[in-house]
Amino acid sequence: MQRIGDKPTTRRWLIGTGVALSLLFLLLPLVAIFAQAFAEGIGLFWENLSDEYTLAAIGLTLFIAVLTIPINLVFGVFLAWLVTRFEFPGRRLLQTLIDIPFAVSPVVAGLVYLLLYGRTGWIGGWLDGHDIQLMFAWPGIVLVTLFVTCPFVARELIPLMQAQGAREEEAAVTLGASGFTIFRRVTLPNIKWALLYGVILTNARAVGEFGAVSVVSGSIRGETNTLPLHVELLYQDYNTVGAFTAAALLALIALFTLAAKAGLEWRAARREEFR
Amino acid sequence: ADRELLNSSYDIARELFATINPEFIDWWQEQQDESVDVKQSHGGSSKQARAILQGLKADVVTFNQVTDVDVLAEAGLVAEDWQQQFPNNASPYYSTTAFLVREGNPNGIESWDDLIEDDVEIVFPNPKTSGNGRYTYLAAWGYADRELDGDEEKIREFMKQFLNNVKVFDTGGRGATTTFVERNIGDVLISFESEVNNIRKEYGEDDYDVVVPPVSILAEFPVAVVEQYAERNDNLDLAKGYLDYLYTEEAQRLLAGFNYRVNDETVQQEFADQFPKTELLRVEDVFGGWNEVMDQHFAGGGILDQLQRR
Amino acid sequence: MSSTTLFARAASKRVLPGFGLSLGVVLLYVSLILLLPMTSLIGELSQLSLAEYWAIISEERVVASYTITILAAAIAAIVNAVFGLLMAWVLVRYDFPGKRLLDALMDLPFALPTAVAGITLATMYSSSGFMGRLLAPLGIEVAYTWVGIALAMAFTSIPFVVRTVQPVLEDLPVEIDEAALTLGASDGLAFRRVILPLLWPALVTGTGLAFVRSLGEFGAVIFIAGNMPYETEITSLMIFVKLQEYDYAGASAIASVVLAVSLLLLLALNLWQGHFVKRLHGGKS
Amino acid sequence: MSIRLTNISKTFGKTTALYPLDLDIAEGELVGLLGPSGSGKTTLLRIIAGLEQADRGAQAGRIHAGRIHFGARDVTNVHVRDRRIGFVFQHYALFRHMSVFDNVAFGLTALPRRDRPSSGEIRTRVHRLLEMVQLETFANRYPAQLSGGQQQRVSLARALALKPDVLLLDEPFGALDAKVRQELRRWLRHLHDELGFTSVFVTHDQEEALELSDRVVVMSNGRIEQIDEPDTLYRAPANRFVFEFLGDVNRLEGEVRNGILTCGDARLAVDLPNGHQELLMRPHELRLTINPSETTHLPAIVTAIAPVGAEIRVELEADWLPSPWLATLRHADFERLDIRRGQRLYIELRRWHRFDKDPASHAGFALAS
Amino acid sequence: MSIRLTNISKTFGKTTALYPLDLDIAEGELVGLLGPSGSGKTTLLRIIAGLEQADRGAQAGRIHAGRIHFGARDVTNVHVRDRRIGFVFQHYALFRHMSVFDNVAFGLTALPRRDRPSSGEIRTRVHRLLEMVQLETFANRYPAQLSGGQQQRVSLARALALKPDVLLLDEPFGALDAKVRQELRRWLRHLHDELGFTSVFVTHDQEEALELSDRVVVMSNGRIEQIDEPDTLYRAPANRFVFEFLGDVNRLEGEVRNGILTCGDARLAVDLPNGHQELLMRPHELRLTINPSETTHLPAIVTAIAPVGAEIRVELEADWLPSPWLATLRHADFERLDIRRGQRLYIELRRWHRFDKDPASHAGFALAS
Ligand SMILES: Nc1ncnc2c1ncn2[C@@H]1O[C@H](COP(=O)(O)OP(=O)(O)OP(=O)(O)O)[C@@H](O)[C@H]1O
Ligand SMILES: Nc1ncnc2c1ncn2[C@@H]1O[C@H](COP(=O)(O)OP(=O)(O)OP(=O)(O)O)[C@@H](O)[C@H]1O
Ligand SMILES: [Mg+2]
Ligand SMILES: [Mg+2]
Ligand SMILES: O=S(=O)([O-])[O-]
Repeated sequence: MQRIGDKPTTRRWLIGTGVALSLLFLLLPLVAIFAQAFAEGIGLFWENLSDEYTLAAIGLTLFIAVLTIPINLVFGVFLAWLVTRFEFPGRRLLQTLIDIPFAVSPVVAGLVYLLLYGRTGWIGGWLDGHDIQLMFAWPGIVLVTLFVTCPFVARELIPLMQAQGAREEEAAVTLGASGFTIFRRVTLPNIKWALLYGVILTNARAVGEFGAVSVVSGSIRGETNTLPLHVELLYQDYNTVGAFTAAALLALIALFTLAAKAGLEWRAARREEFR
Repeated sequence: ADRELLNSSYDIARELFATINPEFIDWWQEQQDESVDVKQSHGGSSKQARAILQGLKADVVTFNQVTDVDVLAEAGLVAEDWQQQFPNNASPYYSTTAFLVREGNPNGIESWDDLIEDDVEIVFPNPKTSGNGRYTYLAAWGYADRELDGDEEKIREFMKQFLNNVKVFDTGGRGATTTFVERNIGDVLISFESEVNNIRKEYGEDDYDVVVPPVSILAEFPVAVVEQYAERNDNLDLAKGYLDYLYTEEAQRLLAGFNYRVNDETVQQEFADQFPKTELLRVEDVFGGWNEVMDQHFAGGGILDQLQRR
Repeated sequence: MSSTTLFARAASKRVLPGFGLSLGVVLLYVSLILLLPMTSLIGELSQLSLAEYWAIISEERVVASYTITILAAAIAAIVNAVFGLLMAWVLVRYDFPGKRLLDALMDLPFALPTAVAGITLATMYSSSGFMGRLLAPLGIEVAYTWVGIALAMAFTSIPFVVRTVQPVLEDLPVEIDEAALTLGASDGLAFRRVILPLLWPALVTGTGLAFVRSLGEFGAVIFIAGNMPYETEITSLMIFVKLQEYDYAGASAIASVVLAVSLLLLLALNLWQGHFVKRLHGGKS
Repeated sequence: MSIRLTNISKTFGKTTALYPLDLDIAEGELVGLLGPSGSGKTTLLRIIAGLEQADRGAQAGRIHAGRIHFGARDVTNVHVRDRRIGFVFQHYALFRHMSVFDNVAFGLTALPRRDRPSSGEIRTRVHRLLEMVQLETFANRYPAQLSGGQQQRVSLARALALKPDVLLLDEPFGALDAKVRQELRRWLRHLHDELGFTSVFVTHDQEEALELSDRVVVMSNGRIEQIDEPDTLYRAPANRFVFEFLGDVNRLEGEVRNGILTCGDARLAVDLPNGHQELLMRPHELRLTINPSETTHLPAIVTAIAPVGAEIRVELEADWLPSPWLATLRHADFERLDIRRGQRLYIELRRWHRFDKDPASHAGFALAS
Repeated sequence: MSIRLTNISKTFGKTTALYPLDLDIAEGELVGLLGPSGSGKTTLLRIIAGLEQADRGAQAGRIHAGRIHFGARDVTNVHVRDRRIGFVFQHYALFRHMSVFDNVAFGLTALPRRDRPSSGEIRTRVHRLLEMVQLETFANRYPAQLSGGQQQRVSLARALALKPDVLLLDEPFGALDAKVRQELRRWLRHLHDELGFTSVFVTHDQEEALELSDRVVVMSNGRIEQIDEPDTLYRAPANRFVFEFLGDVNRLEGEVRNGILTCGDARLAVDLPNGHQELLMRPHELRLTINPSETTHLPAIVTAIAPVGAEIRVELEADWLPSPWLATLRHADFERLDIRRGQRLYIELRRWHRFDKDPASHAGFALAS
């Protein structure tokens, strides 16, 4: 097979440059995080890790992710089903709308929530009157996390479902299947990898969001302090090793995410070959 | 615990209150026979005030800027006469701005006019985003005002040079410290005296020297009860008790241990050699009050912006 | 509401089930989570007169921040375009040991919290950091200069170009290469005249997304920026400053500028791409 | 189950896919929908299935909405799910993640619990179906592991599992190799005859439509051009479109004067009124001779020869011909004439066809052969 | 330019796509590579083009590496770029982002500056090419705005722009409609004859190979089965594979004893030695009669009738037949016999074929027809 750029020298040069640059720009920062975390030995690393407030931050962060993911999963599936399986006025607009979180800077995202649900906001005022606290409590963190992560699942599903078309679902209808049966037995198996991929991305962002959460969290230690906020707090507090320990934890979650994604892709590729 | 108190504080006070809170809890237990718990929320002092405005239900605030409490007072969350409710303008401890220089003070920096030399690189946080930075700016201005007899033209010239020597403007005190210490940038770091001493302790007494200029500014650390919320939380007495505690000899000693200056005479004497005598200018005296300062100097297009224009 | 009846009629005889339910769920969610909060931004803005609005967004220091942000974002986007294209090519066209790991690594910037990326990059590239010390003798200063801003922006938006170009490159049939070769084209010419134009839409889209993302980036940039007024202050910092001053309206005003630019750019990208795709995949002349 | 469509039409936005049309299909019939791309075949089939909704009266600017009956039952507003149809999709639309067995069993397992057969019975029924489509041994394979023809048979078994009243197939063999296509075609015909349901299939391949259907519906541009049995269709096309669409056509245009059609140096005695005339002929309606006859003088040169199966295809050109003609000969005739490329021969017409502007007119003329 | 392949073989990993083979193609010839899927046609064509490298000696475990000559020039190690070939891809592989004009001009504009014609000359040449493929008016369109047949013609013009010595086409019409395919086929034949280059094309369609080629190379499983002219190929297939591949086949197996082949209640007088025998017949080699003849007793029942063009296809079944037979009749015969479905008839054989295990043996028997 003859392809462009197949000459061994071209090949070697391009791969070499690509690998070198990737290592420099991507791998090195990762190494730096761990180097800093272990700078003062593993003992201090452990000590920092088992700090009461670090543990609380880990707990809160996971709690937020666990709440956010299913909600955006359901939303993403409904949205993808809607825009890929039906024609209706406003379909394109809807698709553009869900890109808003990409265009909005996270700090601004936090701000708009604060303005709305904060004590002086028009909904927040009413809520405050009824002693309901959204901002500076976990519901507020969930809300902004929902905002910043809402496009991920849908963005994975829409191109795939568009490419797959509605044929199999139509076939299922002609065979008398009900809506839920169609989804569970025909659609879901076809999109499950993309769905998982969307979940992984949502998770990564939900766990790592800083700007938006920082605005609405109130940073009450042990209560509304998420892991990324905790990194900042420790860092501000001259606890560099502690900060990088928490950062290393987040980096580990990131690495796990990447591994899971790569694993999924690999599986998908293998299934593709198998077909 | 029977009751919970939330203290909203500035971001670098984490260790401080981590030390004070357990002592207070014991103290309260002794006095009132009630077990309580104190929660801490830390962030930039302005950000914390904003959060409270928007509904963060803190019972007390322990800030590093008077203006941030004023904002709460304006909104009616804090009593209007809050500065009268506790001694010393409701400021249980205070500090001033001081210099951290590298070992042996190679540039021979002793006072503010040493900072406008051409070859001096300064690091301090952005006055726009940091109270810490604002105090530094005001201290320099106050010094110049005194030395130049209030000739505004010349003061501005002085300040221009001063700002010109700034190498990096971080958003907060911590960022500036990192820049100076870990990234090895600049000849002098300007911050609260308390901070500067802490840093020296943290990063090596041998590598840095602290210089307290003969003239500087008085930085008050105001405290207040957020009455509206405390009342709602049924915590009025507890909140007041907490702040009262900060004035006890026991607490003042703890504060001094963190390099804050205090008014308790016994403690003052104990720590006398730690705090060099300095003349401390008051914002009210030099600038006429915080409102004037904010309007004239730090607002968009104000004097600070004018000075920094290239 | 008339639009409801319009939807209802269009939906009355759909073959696949779930239109009503999906539409309901999606509209509810989009309204509550996306649109409602955005109205508060408009509410804030409405407190400003036009003149005030203009004064805030055209203030000298803010304008300087636009210039810096846009320039740095543009440089980051262009760097990413080149790097992304190279990586997409290497990952799609060649096989080599470690390729899978390299591929996975491309997503790191998305998975890593930006604040973590920010402090890490600042630590690495400061004059005492590993990279800083390496570059200092060459007279290259990264941290606390616009180079640092561009670097942080580039880092956080690396995946955009790679991940948009990669699938398009994968889908290019071998025959395209072969056709060019049988017609006597050299590798360089074939790449320039045949491959690149076909990747163009994806490349531009990816670069555009990277640019938009860079415009709004705060966490990663702020640590390495130096934040010198008129020199290394980014627009997100200006918003942050306004917030510190309890000036919500001012913050909203500046945010609205960034938002408008971002949305316009996204829209333009969408339209342009639609036009391009139409030419490649049919539609009347 | 018979199918009756009355006044069915369909527009997509501004394009009209189907103009109002009626169609009757008898019980047990196998009907082919034949037409060029875009003629509306798929749309019509999907409307029968209920996968597409025909225009309502108001939308179509007409007073009476179209209706669809299956037997005596009006199914116009019945959902696909309840129409009791089996649908076979062009690209099979098999469930990729299910085994062949599960694909075929899907309809049965999707029944509401009270109607659902026991799993044992489902197994028996699926195996009977797989036997019928000769895929017993493939039950555990996945669609990706089957050839196109096998996939299509699975798709058929799946559609038949619920014993539909009506079987609808959209280009069932369109994606298959010529060889496989032919086999499957014959096999479908048998299956249909055996099980006796009513079937409608779409194709754009004339040969397929003619070979497989009891009756063929020829469509073009959203209209039905002719409905007839294959034989009739071929012999008596309703109009020029149908004639041209059903096979290769040779065209002769010229001026008729006093019973003689002239075109360049070609001459032909015809029984037609004076004026401009156009005659059409199929390749097998040409005969080649060494000498011109009294009534026909159509000289031509052989430009290409290709033996294909039992026939030889000969391409002919002449000055008076704007585009080449095609003739098919039997081997015997071919050898008798000893035809070589470049040779000059004379063409005789066994039969010709003529269509007036009037769409319903087909005039033919046949020579005793 | 003649093409000569010697000792060419190709393996992909463990699969052998081509066993060592030789092939000679004369200057100006139009040769078709015909075979079932996976038989190695594409691989062979791509090796000729230089898009694929044939095995080197060592790899193939042989001493002498294969060689490819174009005329007297050894091109074995010449890069595609420099082989002076034109290649037409099955799915056209047009550059989607270029207009028709730019596509055709690509090769010319890609020439090194010193060889490149002036832009005026390029324009003239491209327009001449577009005229040749009858697409003058489409110069400014984009590929997506063309039909499949038009795209394929652009692809051809593009391949011809550099005046290649050799034109190679991989299933050039595979993706096209039956009707368009036939037209384009004839058009290609003319073009080839006119321009006189050497052409090799790949197809898996027997009809296409037979109709289009001067000589056909029949391949199966990486080997060449036969190289011959279409007529010879059809009449004298080298082996059973070729015979079966080139058309429909009816099969009769039985025991021969004393010149009589018996199979169930079927009997047939044959001049063959005793033992098990298998006879093969094409559909047009069957004749249907009302009564059995003296020498032949092959009763069968008509199970399907389909008129297709000039012929009628009749499907026949019988107890003694494991799978149905297919006969093609002329309309006249069909009407004379008045054939209906379910009718019982007798089959006579005009001709039959027999292949021994020995690959080169083809024995035939023909009745005077
Ligand atoms: N969903 C749709 N939206 C818009 N137009 C459509 C739609 N489906 C079909 N059409 C149009 O309706 C007309 C008839 O299409 P249809 O698919 O029925 O044709 P067909 O005869 O099946 O053609 P083919 O042989 O290409 O499948 C075409 O002009 C087509 O473009
Ligand atoms: N790049 C490749 N890698 C591995 N095997 C290959 C490759 N290309 C072809 N083969 C194998 O070589 C054999 C011949 O393939 P080739 O494509 O030449 O067949 P073909 O006759 O063109 O078939 P088709 O009619 O399906 O195009 C097949 O078994 C095929 O699987
Ligand atoms: Mg169709
Ligand atoms: Mg092939
Ligand atoms: O943390 S400060 O805001 O005081 O710099």
